[in-house]
Amino acid sequence: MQVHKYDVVIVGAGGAGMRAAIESGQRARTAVLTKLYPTRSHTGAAQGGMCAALANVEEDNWEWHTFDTIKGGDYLVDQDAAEIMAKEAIDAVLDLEKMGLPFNRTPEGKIDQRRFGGHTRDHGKAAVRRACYAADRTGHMILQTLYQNCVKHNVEFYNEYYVLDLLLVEEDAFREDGTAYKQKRVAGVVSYDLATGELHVFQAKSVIFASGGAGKVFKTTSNAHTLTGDGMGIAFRNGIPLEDMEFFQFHPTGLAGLGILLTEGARGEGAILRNSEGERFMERYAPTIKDLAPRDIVARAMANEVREGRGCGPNKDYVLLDLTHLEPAHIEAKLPDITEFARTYLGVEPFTDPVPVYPTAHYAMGGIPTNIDTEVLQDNDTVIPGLFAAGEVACVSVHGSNRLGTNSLLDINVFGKRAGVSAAKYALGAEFVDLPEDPEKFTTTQIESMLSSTGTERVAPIRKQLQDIMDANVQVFRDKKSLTEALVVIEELRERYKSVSVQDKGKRFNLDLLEAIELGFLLDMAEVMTAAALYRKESRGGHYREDYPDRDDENFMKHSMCYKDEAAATEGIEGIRMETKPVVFTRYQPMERKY
Amino acid sequence: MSTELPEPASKIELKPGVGGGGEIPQFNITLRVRRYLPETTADAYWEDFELTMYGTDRVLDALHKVKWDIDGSLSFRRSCAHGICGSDAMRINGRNRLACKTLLKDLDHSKPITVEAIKGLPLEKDLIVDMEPFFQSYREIMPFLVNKGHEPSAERYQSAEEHAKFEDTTKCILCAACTSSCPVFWTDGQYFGPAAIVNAHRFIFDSRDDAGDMRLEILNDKEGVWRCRTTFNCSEACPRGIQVTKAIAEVKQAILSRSI
Amino acid sequence: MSAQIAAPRSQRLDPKYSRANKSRGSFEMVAWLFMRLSGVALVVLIFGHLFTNLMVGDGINAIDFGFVAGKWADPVWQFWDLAMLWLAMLHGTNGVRTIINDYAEKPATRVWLKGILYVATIIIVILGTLVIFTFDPCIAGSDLPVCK
Amino acid sequence: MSKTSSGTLYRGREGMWSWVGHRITGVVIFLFLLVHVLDTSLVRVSPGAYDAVMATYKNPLMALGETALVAAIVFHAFNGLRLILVDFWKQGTKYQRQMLWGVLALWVITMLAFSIRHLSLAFGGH
Ligand SMILES: Cc1cc2nc3c(=O)[nH]c(=O)nc-3n(C[C@H](O)[C@H](O)[C@H](O)COP(=O)(O)OP(=O)(O)OC[C@H]3O[C@@H](n4cnc5c(N)ncnc54)[C@H](O)[C@@H]3O)c2cc1C
Ligand code: HEM
Ligand code: SF4
Ligand code: F3S
Ligand code: FES
Repeated sequence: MQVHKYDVVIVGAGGAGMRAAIESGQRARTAVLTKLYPTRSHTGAAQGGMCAALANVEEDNWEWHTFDTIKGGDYLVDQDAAEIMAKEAIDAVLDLEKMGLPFNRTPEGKIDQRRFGGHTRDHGKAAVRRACYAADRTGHMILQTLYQNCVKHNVEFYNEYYVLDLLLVEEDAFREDGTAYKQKRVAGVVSYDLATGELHVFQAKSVIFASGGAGKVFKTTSNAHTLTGDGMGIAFRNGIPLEDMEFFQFHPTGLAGLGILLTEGARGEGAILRNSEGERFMERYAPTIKDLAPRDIVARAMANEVREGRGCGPNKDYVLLDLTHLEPAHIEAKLPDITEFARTYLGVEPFTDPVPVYPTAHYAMGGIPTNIDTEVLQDNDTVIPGLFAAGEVACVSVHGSNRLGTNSLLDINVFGKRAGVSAAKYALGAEFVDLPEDPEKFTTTQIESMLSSTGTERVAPIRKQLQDIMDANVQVFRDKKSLTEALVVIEELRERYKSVSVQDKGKRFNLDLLEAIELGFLLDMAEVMTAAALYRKESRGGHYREDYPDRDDENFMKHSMCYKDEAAATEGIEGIRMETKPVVFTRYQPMERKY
Repeated sequence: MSTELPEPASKIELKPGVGGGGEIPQFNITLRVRRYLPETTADAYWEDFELTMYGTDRVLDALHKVKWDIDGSLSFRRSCAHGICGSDAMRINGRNRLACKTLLKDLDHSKPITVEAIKGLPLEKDLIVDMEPFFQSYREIMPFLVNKGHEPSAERYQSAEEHAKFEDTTKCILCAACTSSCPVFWTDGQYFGPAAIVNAHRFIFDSRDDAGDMRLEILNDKEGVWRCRTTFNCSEACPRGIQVTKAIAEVKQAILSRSI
Repeated sequence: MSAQIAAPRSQRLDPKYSRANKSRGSFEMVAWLFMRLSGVALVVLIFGHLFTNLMVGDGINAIDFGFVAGKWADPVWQFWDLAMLWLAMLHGTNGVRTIINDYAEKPATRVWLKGILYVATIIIVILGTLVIFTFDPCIAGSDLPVCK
Repeated sequence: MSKTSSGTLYRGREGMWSWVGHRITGVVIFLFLLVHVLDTSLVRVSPGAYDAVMATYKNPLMALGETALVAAIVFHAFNGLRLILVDFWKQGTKYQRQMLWGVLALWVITMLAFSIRHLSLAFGGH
C-alpha cells in the first residue's frame, strides 16, 4: 500500500470533476483520481446542449430559466439552488467559450442557441432558444475543453485509479441546542490502481466526489458500462444519506432496443414523435409545447402509446422519431452524430425514414445531498467538513423530480466550479485529519474475499437479472406490486452476490474483479431506488406510481433521504432508514404542471 | 437556426414496414482473439471462441459475451459502447476500428474474426495497451486555447466560416486508432503521430487562438509533421471520420507558408 | 509512511518515452521540400535520359564508349547528367535517411547506418562529378574518329 | 515495455500499399544508381572496360532486369507526382485514391510502350 497526501482529492474526471480541478488545481495541491482516462468520461456522450439565458437569439432571462427548472422538476427543486444555477449559467457558458469551446455560432458570430424540452419564455408562454450547443456533441466539446484546460494548468491525474472507499472518522459533537451527535470528518479515500492491482491511500483535507451516475442499474440505458453508481454507493455504505433516489429520468428518445441516445436537440430542431398510426401524439399530451414537453411527460406518453397498442414494429414496442420533413442539409449541420448512430446501429436512414425510439434510463436526479456550496450533508443540515460532491453523483436538488434537458451540463459546470473553489478554500484553512488505523482494511478484505472465493456465482448473470427486473418493474410506470416484486428479486440477487467469484486472479488490469465490485454498488443502488420509490406514494416528475397517480403536496412535498442503518427497516426492507428533508422555497409556489 | 419551420402534419400515412423490424437474424461466428496474459504466459497467442450472435450485435458485444460467459480474464477497455469515449480502439480483421461501432453483421462470418490490440504502443494485457506515450504527444502540442489579448466580458465572436476551418478536427475522441495505424509510428515511436497533429490543427486554425506559431514550431521537428508519409491509414481508421491526412497537409502548408 | 510518490501515468513520464532532443532549425522542412522539388526535376531529367538512351535509334544496343563521348561533347548533356547525378543522389540519400530513421530504433544503429550512407553518397557524387568534368574522349585505347 | 510477437499484418488500404511500393522502388533505384555511377565511371578507365560492362547490360536476360528497373522508376516517378499533388493541391487528399488509379493506368501504358520497344531492341537486336 502507498500513501499520498494532497490538499484536495477529486474523485472522477468527468465534466464536474475537471471543472472543479481547474479551480482547485490553481489554488491548492490537487489530485484527480479517475477510473477512466479523463476524456473517456460519460460527459462526452452528452449531445444536445447546455442552457443559459444569454438571450443571443431571442429575449430571455435567467429568472425564466429558474422558473422552468423548478416547474420542470415538479416543484421538488430547492429554489435557492435553481436560482444560483440559472444566474451563474451565463458565466458558465462564457467561461467555457473563453477556455476555447467551439460553440456553433449565429450569423453575427455570437454563440448560437436552440430549443430544448421544457425551456420556455415568460413562464411557459412558448418554447425559447436557450441551449448553447456544438452540433450534437456539446458534451464531447465540454469534456475535451475541460481536459485541455487541465493540461494547461498541469492538473495531476491518476488515471485508471478506482476509488473504492471513503475514509471518514466520527467525532463527538454538540448542536447549538446542546444535543450530542456524531460529527463525520473526511480523512481521505482508498483507491485501486488498475494497472498494478496495488491499493493507494490518498490522505486529503478536501475530497470532492464527482463520479457520475448509476444508469447501469437498468438494462436499456444511455449510460456507459462504467456508470455503476460507485460514488453514491461508497457514500451510502459510509453512512451518508442519499437524497431523492426514486427519481430516475427516462429519456424519451433512445434507439429502440439499444438505449443509445438521440438528443432532445433533434426535437429542438423540429423532429417529432409519431405512433403506428402516423399520428403526432404529443399534441394530445402537451397541447402547447407538444414534442418539447419535459422528458418525464414525453416518456410516459410514449410508454402509454405502446401500452395502448399504438406502438410500431413487429412487437409494437416502440414509436418513431420523424425527421423526414426537415432539410437534410440542416440535419447534417446540426445533428451529424445522431443521424450516424441511426445509420450505424439500426440501419435506418433518418433523412427518408423515421427512427425507432423508446425511453431509455438516462439520469439520476437523486444522489449525495449537498448544500449550494456543494458541501455534503450527513443529515438534513449538518455539513461534513471537507467533503464535497458535484455533478450527477450529487443532489443539490436543482433537478427536483425531473431534470430539464441541458440542465445537467450546466449543473456540472456551475456546481463543479463551486466545488473546486470551496474545496480549495476549505483545504487551505484546515489540517489533515489523521487516517484511521488500517485505512485500507475494508477494501483489502473485500478484494481478497472475492479473489479467494470458491463460490459458483458469476457477475454477469446476476447483473443481467438485476437490470432486467429494474427495466420491467421500476421503469416509467411503477406501482406497489411491481416495486415489491423487484425488491424480492434484488434481495435474492444480493444473497447470491455473497458467493460471487472472479475468474481472473491476477493483479494487472483485473477488470473481472472490478466488475464484481461494481456489481455490489449496482445492487445497493437498485435497492435504494426501489425502496425510495415504494416510500413515495404519489406521482411526481420522473416517478409515476400507477396506484397513486396524482401529486400529493400535502404529504410528499419533501425530499426523501435514504440512510443505511442496520437497525432500521422501511417498507419491510431491512437495513434502510427513510427520512425526509424539506424543500427550499423562495418565490415560486407549487402549481399544477401543465404544458 | 433562426428561420421558423412550418408545423409538421399532425398525422401522416406511414410507409408499410417503416422503422425496420422483423426477426433479428442470428448467426455463428468464430472470434479469434490475440491473448496476452503476462502473469501466466510469456508470449501472446491466438485463442478462438465460437459464439452465437445477433444482427444488432457489435464486436464489443462478442467480447463481452466471452468475458461474461466464458473467460473472465479476457481484458479490454470500454465504456460508452457507442463510439464516443474512444476506449476500445482495436485491430479488427487487421484494421483499426472501435469494437463498439463495428457491427458483426458487416463482417465476413465464414472466416474467424480476428481481434488484437492496436499496434505501436506497449502491450499490457490482452487488448490493453499503455496509452501514456500517446497522451504525452498530445500534451506536447499545447492542446489548449492560448489567448494573449484582454479577456472580453462576453464571448469572443467567431464567424461560421472561421468555425468551419477547424470544426472537423474538434471531433477527435483521442482513441488512438489513427496514430496506431500509422506505419511511421509503428517503427518510430517518437513520431508525434496523427492524433497529436489533429489536435494541434484544432487550435492552429481557431481564429481565437494566439499560439499557433508555437505549435507550428513544435511540429516543425524531426518527429513532427514531416515524418508523415501520407499513407492515409489514419484517415481510413478514424472512427469519427476526421480527414486526418488533410489536416496534416494543412499543418504542413501552414509551416511552409510561415517560413517562406 | 507517507512517502511522496510521483503520480504514475499522469503528467510525468517514464524517460524511455520522452522524445529525443528537438531538431534545430527547419532542416526537416527543407529536406521535405527538396524531395518534392527535386522529384519534379528528376521526372524530366530521368525520363529524358531514359528516352535518349533506350528508346531512340538502336536503344541500349547503341550504348558504348562512343555513345557517351558523343553525348558529353555537348555541354547541355553534360549539364543534364550532372544535375541528374546530384539531384538523384541527394534525393535518394535523403530518402534512405528517412528510411533509416524509421526502422533503426537504437540511436547508435542510426548513427552507423547514416554514416555509411553519407560516406557512400559523398564518394559517388564526387566520383561522378569528376568523371563528367574530366571526361577525355581520347583516353588511351580510344579509337574514336575525333582522336585520330 | 512488454514486447511480444506482433500478430497479423495491418490491412492498410491503397494509401499504405502505394507507400510500400514507393519506398521499395526508391531504395531499388538508389542502389542501382550507386552501381550505375560506378559503371559509368569506367569511361575514365578505358573504353574497353566500359564497353565490356555495357555488353553485359545488352544481354537479353539483363533486358528483363532493365525493364523491371524502369518499371520501378516509372512507378516511383508517377506516384511521386501523386504525392506532390496530395501535399500541395487542395483537393489532393480527397482524390488520392483516384489519383493512384491514374498513376497505375499511366504506369501500365508507359510500361507497355517501353517494354515493346526495349525488348524488341534487346531480343531482336543485331
Ligand atoms: C447520452 C447522454 C446524453 C446527454 N445529453 C445531455 C445534454 O444534452 N445536456 C445535458 O445537460 N446533459 C446531458 N446528459 C447528462 C450529462 O451528460 C451527465 O449527467 C453529466 O455529464 C454527468 O457528469 P459528471 O461529471 O457528473 O459525471 P461523468 O462525466 O459520468 O464522469 C464520471 C467520472 O467519475 C469517474 N469515476 C466513476 N466512478 C469512479 C470511481 N469509483 N473511482 C474513480 N473514478 C470514478 C469516471 O472515471 C468519470 O471520470 C446526457 C447524458 C447522457 C448519458
Ligand atoms: C523520377 C522522379 C522522382 C520523383 C517524382 C520522386 C518523388 C519522390 C517523392 C515526392 C518522395 C517523397 C515521398 C514522401 O515524402 O513520402 C520520394 C521519396 C524517395 N525517393 Fe524519389 N522521386 C524520384 C526519383 C527518385 C530516384 C531517382 C531515387 C533514387 C536515387 C529516389 C529515391 C527515393 C527514396 C529512397 C525515397 C524515400 C522513400 C520513403 O521515404 O519511403 N527517387 N521520391
Ligand atoms: S483523429 Fe480520429 S482516430 Fe485519431 S484519435 Fe482522434 S478520433 Fe481517434
Ligand atoms: S497514417 Fe501516418 S504517414 Fe501520415 S497520413 Fe497518416 S500520419
Ligand atoms: S466504448 Fe466508447 S468508444 Fe467504444
